[in-house]
Amino acid sequence: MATIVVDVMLKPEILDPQGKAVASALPRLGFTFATDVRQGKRFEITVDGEPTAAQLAEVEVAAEKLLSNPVIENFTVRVEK
Amino acid sequence: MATIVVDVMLKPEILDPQGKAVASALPRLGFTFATDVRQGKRFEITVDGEPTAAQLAEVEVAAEKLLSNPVIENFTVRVEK
Amino acid sequence: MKIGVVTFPGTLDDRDAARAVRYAGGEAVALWHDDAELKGVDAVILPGGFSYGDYLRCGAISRFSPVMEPLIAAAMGGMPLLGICNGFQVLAEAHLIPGALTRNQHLHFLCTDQKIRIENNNTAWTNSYTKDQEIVIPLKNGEGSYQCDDETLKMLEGEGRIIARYVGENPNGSRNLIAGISNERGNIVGLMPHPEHAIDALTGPGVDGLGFFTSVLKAMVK
Amino acid sequence: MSLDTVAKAKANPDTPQPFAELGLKPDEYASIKEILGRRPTSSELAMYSVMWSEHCSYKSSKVHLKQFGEKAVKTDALLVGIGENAGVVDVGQGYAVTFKVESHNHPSFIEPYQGAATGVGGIVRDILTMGARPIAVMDPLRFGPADAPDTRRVLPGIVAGVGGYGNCLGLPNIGGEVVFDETYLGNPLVNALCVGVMKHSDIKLAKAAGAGNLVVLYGAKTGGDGIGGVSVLASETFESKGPAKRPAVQVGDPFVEKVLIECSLEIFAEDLVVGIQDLGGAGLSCATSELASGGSGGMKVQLDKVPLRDPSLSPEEILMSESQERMCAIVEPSKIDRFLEICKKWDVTSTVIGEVTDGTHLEITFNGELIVDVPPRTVAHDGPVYNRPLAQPDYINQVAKEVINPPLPTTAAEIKSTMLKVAGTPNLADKSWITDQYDRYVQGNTIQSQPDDSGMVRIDEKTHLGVAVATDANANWSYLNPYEGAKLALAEAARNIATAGAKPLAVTNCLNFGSPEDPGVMWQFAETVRGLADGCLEMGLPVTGGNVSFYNQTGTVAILPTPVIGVLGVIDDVRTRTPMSFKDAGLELFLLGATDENLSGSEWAYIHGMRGGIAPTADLQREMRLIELLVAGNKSALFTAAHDLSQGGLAISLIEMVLRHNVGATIAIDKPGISLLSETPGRVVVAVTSAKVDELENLAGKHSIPLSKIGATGGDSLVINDATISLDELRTAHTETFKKLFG
Ligand SMILES: Nc1ncnc2c1ncn2[C@@H]1O[C@H](COP(=O)(O)OP(=O)(O)O)[C@@H](O)[C@H]1O
Ligand SMILES: [Mg+2]
Repeated sequence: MATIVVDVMLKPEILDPQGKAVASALPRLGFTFATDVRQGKRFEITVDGEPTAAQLAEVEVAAEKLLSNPVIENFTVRVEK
Repeated sequence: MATIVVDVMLKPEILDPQGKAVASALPRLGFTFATDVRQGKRFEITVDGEPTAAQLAEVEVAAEKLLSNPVIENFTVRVEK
Repeated sequence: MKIGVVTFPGTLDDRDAARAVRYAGGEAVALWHDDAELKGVDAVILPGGFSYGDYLRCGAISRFSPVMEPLIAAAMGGMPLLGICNGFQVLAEAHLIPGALTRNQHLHFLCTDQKIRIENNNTAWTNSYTKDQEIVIPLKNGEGSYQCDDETLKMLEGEGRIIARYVGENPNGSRNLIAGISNERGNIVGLMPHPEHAIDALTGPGVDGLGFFTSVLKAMVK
Repeated sequence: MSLDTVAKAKANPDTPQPFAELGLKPDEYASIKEILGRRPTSSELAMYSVMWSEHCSYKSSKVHLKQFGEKAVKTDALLVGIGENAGVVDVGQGYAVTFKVESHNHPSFIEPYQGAATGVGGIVRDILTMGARPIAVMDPLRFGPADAPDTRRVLPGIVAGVGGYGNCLGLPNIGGEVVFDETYLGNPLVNALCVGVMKHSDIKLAKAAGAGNLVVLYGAKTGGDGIGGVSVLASETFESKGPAKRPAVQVGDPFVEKVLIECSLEIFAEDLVVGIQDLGGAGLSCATSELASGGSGGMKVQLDKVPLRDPSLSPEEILMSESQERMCAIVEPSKIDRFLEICKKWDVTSTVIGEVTDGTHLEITFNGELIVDVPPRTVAHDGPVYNRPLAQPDYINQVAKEVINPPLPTTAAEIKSTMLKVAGTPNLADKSWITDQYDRYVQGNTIQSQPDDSGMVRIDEKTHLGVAVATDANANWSYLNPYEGAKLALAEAARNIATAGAKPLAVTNCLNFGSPEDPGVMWQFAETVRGLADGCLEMGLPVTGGNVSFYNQTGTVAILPTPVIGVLGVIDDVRTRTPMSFKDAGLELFLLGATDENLSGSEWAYIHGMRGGIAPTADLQREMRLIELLVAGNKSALFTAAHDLSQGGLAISLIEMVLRHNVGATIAIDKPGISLLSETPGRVVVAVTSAKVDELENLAGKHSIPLSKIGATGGDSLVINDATISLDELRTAHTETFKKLFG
């Protein structure tokens, strides 16, 4: 059993109102570390056994077709741990 | 300039309707690799220069206070690249 | 004139859309997402709602429903297709029209009587209006902010494909106040606000929405 | 400890059991042993403990609530009375309507979004269970002070949760309440109301009749949700292999519920069920024991067949789980294939988990071993009943002596500043910041919603038949005098329906109180129930159902007694309803009902930090005459507009009327302070054309309701005596409050 992680983030040029809301809430709570915040999605996909190269390629396809919308989002796929 | 990533996931025992919806959509599209899918949030926080230990500690606090809801969610904090 | 109204799991405004078709004088035909079947309809409406709970992204899962295959083929062939709200999101996810609909800038669901201006009355769904006619119909969504890249925006503006624009304050952060757009040919229209909720002053803010449904009936006679 | 079976319970009668940790008193535990003639198994103990909890058994309130049945008027309109999931009322033309209000207070404080969302989900399933299509929701809410930091956490979350769930179900939100008071700071109230409609023949009941019929569980899979609170202890005690802590918070999946609704309605339409029950509080424990006791009592359930989301759940936990979006149906064997087919069409998980027997016991097995063997009535209905001590609290006489004399405006400048203050105070300010997050249009039948006096939906497009619902509670008055407070809330809700022209038919209620173990709170509760029962009897309205929420307190400080009363009415033709405001100038404005000095418990007193005094006495005979007048006037198309006066008095009603369509008014009144700010019950502002003034005078005379002309419509200001307030100014004051507070 392993976990494949797909991270999906809005493309940098697309407005991210959620990230913006977080970025402006932080200083109100006294947190001044951030110069910018972007919010995206994280998918944890459980697969049986060690992920194979073929499986990972399939996940790439699924990430492109379903998990992200290429018009506005980028994604990355990786195996965790 | 560096990026601190905060991943926020629903606790394992909490129902994740979104993950469930994705998990049942995948096989309909012919993707059979997943035994389970959980969907969470990924925050990319940009900070000036290399993140200090103090900054990371602050991010932990912010993650607990603002970025996650400890009643139903867990989070992890890490520096990317 | 038969107008199909598609129901996905989680569709909400299908009965309203069917009622609007009837009010306009057409015959509404129920289409089920799981049947790859258009039942001989002359036009199709993808109604509003929360298909598949709006999980993942609005419209992202519905877009792969069996009914979409014949529907996409028919629409590419010129059949009038209107996506309202969630239906607009399905059209965008299916790349039948450019761009994407994202979270409202203020991050809230917003239900309000919205003034829009019909900027292109040459589409299958807007020919009953006069150009630049201002109408009020309900807007209700959480992810209605239209986004696309600069090039696409320029193209939409240049080709007159922004069929309706919000009037007044931007209600959700849509680029260039976009409320609705069409494909090149003008048979496919995506519209964020809900004309089907404005066909009777008793139940809506007025009757301004009826024109979308009478338009398609006229378009089909032509 | 392995699986505790009935055999083991018999063999080891003295095994110590954690009944106290499960919230059972020693004598309650003793009576379980007496019922069973042995110690309960751990699964039985789990069932009894949740079913005998205050929430499920109404053990503190039962002795009082029975007045609703005893004092009730006999009426043929009541098709299903108290006791079922929701009462059902005949509204004519073969239609029946069911409605009910319930609380989800405590969960919404812990996790505002999910607490409120699952509150909506729960009440909607109650309505669906009766066989009805849910057609609208309402949400009476109470919060701590509007500017308190925790209110800023709780309110946006609750509102987003109510909207998130209701919008996704496609149910128009047609009304509610938003009230702020410091006693709710640690105890916000989230009450949710749902209305459903069906044909008479479609009514379904929770009963498992017919030996051999199948028990089907359908909907979401069962997880560890809601086995929290006391039960967290339980899951530890029961040594489950799962996560040490089960989540106390339930997460809702409105999409699954929407599909469950459509799937169930399709199943009902084909008449495929004998009985049905939703899974709410106490989950399967409740559903199985209630279904079984609705029949002969005999039922066999194989608990290992329950589809699980979390495979580590123990049988005790499966019985107690409050996972959302589940239903339990009794289906004849000949119909099961079609039942399962419809479930498959909607992609709804459905599983046969047992069958009805001709015995008298509910028998539950787990992997072949008998773990529950009980007479189901003893679980579902024969729980403990307490006659808790009650005593009038000391504050009652103390506050009655307080002199309530907030400053009253007399000069033009004072009137103006008073009006702007009233317009913007959080309890009276425009609530669109909240209501704009709710879909009010979906289904295309909404005739009235916010900010109207009542919500109204059309139920037949051809005949134009419709129903109206209003909810009201005046906790300030209930605090001063809970008996009168309940009657006054009832009268107000009924009046709010009648202003639109609908005839009140039936009552539901959600009684939100502090701890029943406090004799003072218990007295407030008893007085409230007595008041409501007397009021309903006098007004000829049956109570069709409701909900009691106790333990709403922070430390020893209880919330104000908050009986939320919902009244449902019928209107034959929704097209003729009387709107709450006017669009034209030149109409004459009248006040129906006389104004006395009623500042005790008023919003103006609250604004000035005054809480005491003497509540008004309800004159229900006068209220009924007023209601008759309003309904008759509506029938003869007498009114151009009618708007109720309540919290905030004439001042806020005028503000709401002029702002609605941006048409001003000129008002001339004596004693402007009292006229504007007193909250004397039984008053309504009406607008009529000059041609109808005689008819109005006659009608008022006939019903012995005082009538006074107060002004006329028109202009772009609200003019009161010599004070002029522009509509723009008034609108800003009215609408900016929530934006400023909540962003
Ligand atoms: N939480 C809510 N949800 C929906 N509607 C609400 C809510 N709170 C208030 N409203 C609506 O706003 C309007 C004004 O509320 P309120 O002043 O409390 O009414 P009233 O004085 O008639 O009791 C009513 O139509 C009411 O139904
Ligand atoms: Mg009112």
